[in-house]
Amino acid sequence: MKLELRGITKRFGALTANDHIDLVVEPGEIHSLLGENGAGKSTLMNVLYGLYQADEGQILIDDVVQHFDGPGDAMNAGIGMVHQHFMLVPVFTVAENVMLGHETTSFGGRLDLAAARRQVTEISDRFGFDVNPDAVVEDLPVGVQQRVEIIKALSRHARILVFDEPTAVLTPQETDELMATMRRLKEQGTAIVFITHKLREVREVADRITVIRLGKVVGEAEPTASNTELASLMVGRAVELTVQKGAPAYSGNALVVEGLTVTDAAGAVLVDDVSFEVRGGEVLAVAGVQGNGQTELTEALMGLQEKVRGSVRLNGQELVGRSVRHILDAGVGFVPEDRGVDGLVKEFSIAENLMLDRSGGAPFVKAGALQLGLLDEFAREKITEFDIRTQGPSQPAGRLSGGNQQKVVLARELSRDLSLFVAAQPTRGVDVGSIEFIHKRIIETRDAGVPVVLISTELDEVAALADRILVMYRGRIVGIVPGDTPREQLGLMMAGAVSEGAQA
Amino acid sequence: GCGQAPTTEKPGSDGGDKPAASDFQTCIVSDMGGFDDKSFNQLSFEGAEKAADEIGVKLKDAQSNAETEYAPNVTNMVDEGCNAIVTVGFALSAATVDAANANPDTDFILIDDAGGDAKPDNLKPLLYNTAEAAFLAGYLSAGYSQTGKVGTFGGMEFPTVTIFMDGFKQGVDYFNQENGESVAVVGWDGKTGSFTGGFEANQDAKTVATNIIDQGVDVLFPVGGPIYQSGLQAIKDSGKDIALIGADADLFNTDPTTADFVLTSVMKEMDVSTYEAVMAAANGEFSGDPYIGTLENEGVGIAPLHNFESKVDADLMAQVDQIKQDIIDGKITVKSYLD
Amino acid sequence: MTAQTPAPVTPRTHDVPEPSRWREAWMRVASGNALVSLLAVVAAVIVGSILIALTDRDVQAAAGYFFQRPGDTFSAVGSAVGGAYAALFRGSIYNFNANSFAIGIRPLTETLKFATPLIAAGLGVGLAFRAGLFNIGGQGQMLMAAAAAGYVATAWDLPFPLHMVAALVAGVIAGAIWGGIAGILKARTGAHEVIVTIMLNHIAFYLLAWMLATQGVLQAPGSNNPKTAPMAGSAVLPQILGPMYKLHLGFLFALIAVAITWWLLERSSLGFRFRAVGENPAAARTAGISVGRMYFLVMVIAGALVGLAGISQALGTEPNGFGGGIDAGIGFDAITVALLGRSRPVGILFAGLLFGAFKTGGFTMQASQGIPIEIVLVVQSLIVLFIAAPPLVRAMFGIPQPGRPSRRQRRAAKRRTDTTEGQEVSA
Amino acid sequence: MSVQTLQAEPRTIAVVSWKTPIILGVITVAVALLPLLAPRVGDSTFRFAAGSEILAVPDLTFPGTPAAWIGVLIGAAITVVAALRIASHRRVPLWLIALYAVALIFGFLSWAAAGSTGTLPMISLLSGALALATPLIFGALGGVIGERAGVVNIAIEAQLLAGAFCAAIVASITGTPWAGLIAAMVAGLLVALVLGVFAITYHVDQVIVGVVLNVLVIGITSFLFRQVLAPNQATLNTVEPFKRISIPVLSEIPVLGPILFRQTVIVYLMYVIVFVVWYGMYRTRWGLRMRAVGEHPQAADTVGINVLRTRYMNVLIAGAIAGMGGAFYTLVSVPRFNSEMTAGAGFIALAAVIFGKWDPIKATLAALLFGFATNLQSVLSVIGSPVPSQFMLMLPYIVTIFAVAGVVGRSRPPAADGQPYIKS
Ligand SMILES: Nc1ncnc2c1ncn2[C@@H]1O[C@H](COP(=O)(O)OP(=O)(O)OP(=O)(O)O)[C@@H](O)[C@H]1O
Ligand SMILES: Nc1ncnc2c1ncn2[C@@H]1O[C@H](COP(=O)(O)OP(=O)(O)OP(=O)(O)O)[C@@H](O)[C@H]1O
Ligand SMILES: [Mg+2]
Ligand SMILES: [Mg+2]
Repeated sequence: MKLELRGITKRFGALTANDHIDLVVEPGEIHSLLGENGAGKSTLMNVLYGLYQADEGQILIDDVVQHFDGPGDAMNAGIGMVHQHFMLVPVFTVAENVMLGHETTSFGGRLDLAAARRQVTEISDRFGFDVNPDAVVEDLPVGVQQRVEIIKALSRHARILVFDEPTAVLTPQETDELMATMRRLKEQGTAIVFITHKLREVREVADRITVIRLGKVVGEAEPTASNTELASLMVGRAVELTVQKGAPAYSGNALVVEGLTVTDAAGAVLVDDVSFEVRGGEVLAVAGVQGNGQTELTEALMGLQEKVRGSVRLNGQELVGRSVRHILDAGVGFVPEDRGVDGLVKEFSIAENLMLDRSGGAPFVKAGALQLGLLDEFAREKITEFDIRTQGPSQPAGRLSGGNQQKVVLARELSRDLSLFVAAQPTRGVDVGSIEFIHKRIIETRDAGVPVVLISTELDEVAALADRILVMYRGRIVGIVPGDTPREQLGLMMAGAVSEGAQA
Repeated sequence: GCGQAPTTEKPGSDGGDKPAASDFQTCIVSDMGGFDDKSFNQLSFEGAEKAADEIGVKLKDAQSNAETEYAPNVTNMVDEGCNAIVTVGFALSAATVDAANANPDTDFILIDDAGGDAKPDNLKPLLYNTAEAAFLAGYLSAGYSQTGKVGTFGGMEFPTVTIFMDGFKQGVDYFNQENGESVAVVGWDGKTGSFTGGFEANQDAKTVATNIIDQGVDVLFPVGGPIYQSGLQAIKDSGKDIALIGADADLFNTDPTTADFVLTSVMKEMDVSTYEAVMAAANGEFSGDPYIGTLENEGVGIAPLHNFESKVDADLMAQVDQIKQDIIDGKITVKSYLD
Repeated sequence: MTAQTPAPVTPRTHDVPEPSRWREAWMRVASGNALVSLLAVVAAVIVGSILIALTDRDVQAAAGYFFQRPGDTFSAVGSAVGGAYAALFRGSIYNFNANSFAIGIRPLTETLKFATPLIAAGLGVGLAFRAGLFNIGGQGQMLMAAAAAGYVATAWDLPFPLHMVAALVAGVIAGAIWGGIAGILKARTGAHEVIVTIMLNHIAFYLLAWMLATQGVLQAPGSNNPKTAPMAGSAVLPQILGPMYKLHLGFLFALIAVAITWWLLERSSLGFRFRAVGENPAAARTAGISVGRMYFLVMVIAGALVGLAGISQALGTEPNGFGGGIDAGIGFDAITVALLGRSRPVGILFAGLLFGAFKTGGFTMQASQGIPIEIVLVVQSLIVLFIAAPPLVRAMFGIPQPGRPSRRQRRAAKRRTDTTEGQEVSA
Repeated sequence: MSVQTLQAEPRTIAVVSWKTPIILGVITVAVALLPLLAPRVGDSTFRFAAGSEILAVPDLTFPGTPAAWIGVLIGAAITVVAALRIASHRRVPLWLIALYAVALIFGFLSWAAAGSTGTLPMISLLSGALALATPLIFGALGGVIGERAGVVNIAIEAQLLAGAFCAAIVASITGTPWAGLIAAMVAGLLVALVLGVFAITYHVDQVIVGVVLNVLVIGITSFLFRQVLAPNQATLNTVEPFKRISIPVLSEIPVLGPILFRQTVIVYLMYVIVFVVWYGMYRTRWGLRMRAVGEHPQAADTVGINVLRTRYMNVLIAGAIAGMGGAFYTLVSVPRFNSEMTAGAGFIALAAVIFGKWDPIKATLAALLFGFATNLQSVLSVIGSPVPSQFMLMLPYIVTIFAVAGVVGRSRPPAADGQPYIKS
């Protein structure tokens, strides 16, 4: 089916998220949408999917004007969507998620789960997915969850498929598999809209590229365009895509982890007997597919995990068994993986968020009282230093865009005297311009002699920052390799392949 | 919608040429039970209302929903220009004493409490030694019982509640002693017993009643405002032939649905004594001396058997009458907290 | 590559037709909170009036011959409703029937007296709310505080200010303990505070009932009634406006509690941590704040504040001795007060004053007009509901919704899209 | 480069939690203190017959204190077994805990009833528990459904009370309890509708609406009770209640029959509704969509489910069910309405919802536990217990706290519970 958007305009209050956007996607075409954070890509797709009502403009499918009052109408018209944030009910099984909204039922409204299972198996066989229809979604790795999203769309016979940042959380292998799936869908005549921040993928799979900035279409590009060209088109200025970084200058500080094992409440081992060392002045990147124990590793370093065995010594001081407060006081800076949940109190102002981990004492608390004047001054300073785009220090953090929220967290963590810096996914979902800035700050921290542990699923980021790379798979260390290890090898290791000479 | 409009002016709007007594404003304040408790609030209300009607004024009433509302309710009545204020229940004692001290020109009638040691003269306590009447009911029940077990339970463990249960138990014990029998009282042993934890007639109260019935009693004496309804319902549910004894009012009259079940009621004649106290005040004969209702002055008593006339031995009734006389004569002493 | 040069950043505010100045002013008033709050009160009062009118005997009688003399019905409605609200005002603010100002103003002092425990308990509930906990345990905390204060005030023998302070401290500690139990169970075992506080209410109720029925604990010596002896004069909260008015020192304590709670929440490190835990416990934990300890501490402080309400009842409002109902439902009223005050100390102060006025006025309304005091509950709860739903109030009174184009603008916008669509389709 | 893949499945390390044996131990010691510190002489008699079955189980009589010790010893033995299992990294099976509970309750009852003239009526102990639990179960089901759909229902108390009120009036006027039952459902539904309008349509904080609705309904029913019902008691507030119906055959089953199958129609309806809600929640389209909008409303929205309509529908169903529970007060317990007669049952039902982890069966069991503890204290005080009545009356609440803190612990509500769904 052919999709055409004509003059779509969507406003949120005073903000125009989409400004007369035109877009045509032919059957059997993969059309890529590019744009920085907040450019309006997701909004456009939500309009297409009936989640938002456009203020102006039209949606045409096979040249017929459509009216979508809700996603139900869009689905009936043959549109399917794989959302940026998965739209799966975590406590449901795969089959339940797939059938939700178009359930087949037998007598008395009884769910026909058998039929749903059959459908899941059938589609998963067709595309070579390995998905168990009875698995509970929250137990599944993200890659599989995404396949569930695709199965959901296909089970509704979608002929136009929208993928909104589908690769943000995938391994290179999984990304390749997804590309293959997209190509197969395309061969079957499906029209595909593909949104991503990763330029390499665009060039690999897209047939056409449309760039959106500040809600407007600013241009079209061929898949042959260079990364630099695409990046500057997106952001509106030249972007340095590589970080300038010298050889590590080791300092005396050191983090020594020995035999670290983390289990969950039920006893499942999440981090399995992990040992490594990070010296001051170097960046150790922990690479791996999401869900292989990296998150739990950082949380164990921070004292956020309950069942931890083994030893974590920072400059000789044991951290296992100590409280989070104590570990923070020992000079550990921490950027949590999920900033919205663990990093920020969204209802709090920027200033309040900047003092969140120093709420117990100096400098912002004296004799139990908050030093609001001092805090305000500090916040203004950091807003300037970290280029946080905001109306002022009293604006609630939740109102900032994703990238700016991330900068608030970084500003907080980097404004203490650090003896260790742990950053998990510091640039997830952040646009090219902000990435540039965040990377620069991480390297500055390293160059100040602080050991840095960087968790990232993003191989480009790992390659740009790491002095050494530790690859994790199923809670264990597959190997520790030099920072310039080729991404193909890393990709294999992330899938659990042990190679010789892996200890760097 | 289309009834007949009154042709005369509303009564009361014609003002000042009535006898002086008609200006004697009568008022009443309830405790947390409310005036529709089929029990002592309601009886006092009826007495006060009868007096007010006779005087020719409209009774002003205030219902209290919380402990802290007693004082404001009483004070407000004073502010409303009441001449006599009836306050119902020991809980209102402090508030009433306070108001009486502050307003020496107003007459206060306090039900169920003596008003403490320094009782002002413009406060008349009305007290009832219901143990005496409950004694008779206990004797009667013990004689009536075929199963040798009679039961009682209360709302909450208040003296105004347990005085009934106490008298009842003493009556049963006296029966055993006189007749060499061993009728047992379920639900009160003289010190502890069964309580529903509140005065709501609901499933909690009904379950307590059911549990007592389950012990094989054939007389049930629930003490505490509306909880007799739960008792009655439990009796009906059991399908057994169990007699109910009312407390405060004659249930046969106040709640006709009990007619087939009520053996007798232990009556606290609050309507009468309240009426008399108010009338005395209206006629300028108010005295602060406490009134204590007893069998002798008929301030307490047991109700007629009504439908149970035929089921109760005439002999037994004769004994009950004799015991009543003995209590009045002081030959039998009934113990209660009022001693 | 068919790229355009990157456009400069332009503000993306779309233009709205310039509204007239008159309209603008009206919109500002209409979108303000004050007007909506006022209208919420008006709406609640109207509903209350309807209930009063419908159930008034005179109105019913007059309505019986409505078609003969409708005027009678209206005047009966008028006198029923008017009388009710006049009494409400007379009972809560100023008694215009009084001979002197000193007497006339007494209702206002009564209002302040009744507001005292509502404010204190409201603070306790509101504070817990801010830390993300729903403290339904006000009743139990008040009862235990009253019991402890009552014990000290009846059993001990100390000179005046000392005795009062000792009773006060005992009560505050008891309230804090009763709140703290829920807090520590939540922190240690994860037991839901809603369940625990509900259960603790009942336990406190029966515990106090036992104390009141036991000689040597709380029962007045020589008495059989479940009531305490009068509080010793040296422990009673003094009446701050002299013997004519019952307003007692508890009111000042409540005001101080408002100030302290405000400081605690808005200006102190502890309050900062409470709020952080309340808004996002995960982020608070990551930032080194011990969530469990905050739950415990906030329930201790909340219990102490609610305890102050219990103390004010026992030592101030009912100094002649109290029984098992000394909480007077304030533990639950406090939830409404806290919600109406948006869990902000100053908001709670005003909500407490409003509810105190309703309560006080309700007595007069009942005494002089024979209207059951429960009508006050109805009006109060409607006020809270309406204030919480400004769009509903706006809709009821036909005021434009802010942030939403007025009907005229919407119609204009619709015309625009209709025409563009028409063009497209015809094209 | 030789490549080999890490194949091993993730490991599991058995977790050792000593919580269960510790709590069992504490309770055992507490119960053991009773016969130790206050030994009582005499026999205890347990009665298992209701009096009218064809096959009656005979009474059992034990010497009280020794029987109490036997119960305690069995409990202690199970505690040791539990500790050993934990030490060897095995789970403590649920049946063992159930056995433990039975043993200790037996021990406690033997001690408490020793020397009493009364017998321990096991049947009425349990059937009374069922009766006490019935309105709580209805209320809890209403709570479970609402919260599973994402709307916190603090207004259970209001729904119960409104149900009781309307049931009484309508049953009095029409003369049939069936009409009253329907009126109760409608009343609960109307309260739920107000909850829905404010919480779903106007996004008002659901806790606020719930709390306020409770106050509002208490106010309205008490006001109308005094102004309208009390003066017209005979016509408006005198109900012909539902009769008990013995189900043939089933009611003759020893022990269970008299407990479960000699009840009123509302109790039978409860059995059906508990089953229907459980089945519906996990097996039908209705349940799938209800849970979807409560867990992840946006996900439901993106597959074309109308979130707001689904929430409304479930909130209304929940209200009708809770309203039915209200009918129990005036159509079964007592044949008339009294103000505030639900006396906080809605809050107990709310506790059962959380205690039961938002599951219809578990919430039902929680309500039954509460009913059992309530009736246990009542039965014990009837047969004569040495403990003051006020402490006996505390029993159900203490049991609940122990159960919640000791056994249940953290409970996770549906993810979107309490969050309004706001679309652009
Ligand atoms: N529901 C909403 N209400 C108000 N503003 C919104 C809403 N959703 C999005 N926006 C705003 O609209 C703009 C476009 O957002 P959108 O999510 O479409 O960006 P995007 O291009 O998908 O960004 P990203 O690359 O980060 O996913 C942003 O500035 C955002 O702040
Ligand atoms: N309902 C809303 N009201 C106001 N602003 C909103 C709303 N929803 C989203 N936003 C705005 O949307 C922006 C975030 O948009 P978006 O979700 O595209 O960010 P993002 O960069 O993709 O972050 P992330 O990757 O973490 O989701 C913020 O500016 C936020 O203020
Ligand atoms: Mg997006
Ligand atoms: Mg994004």
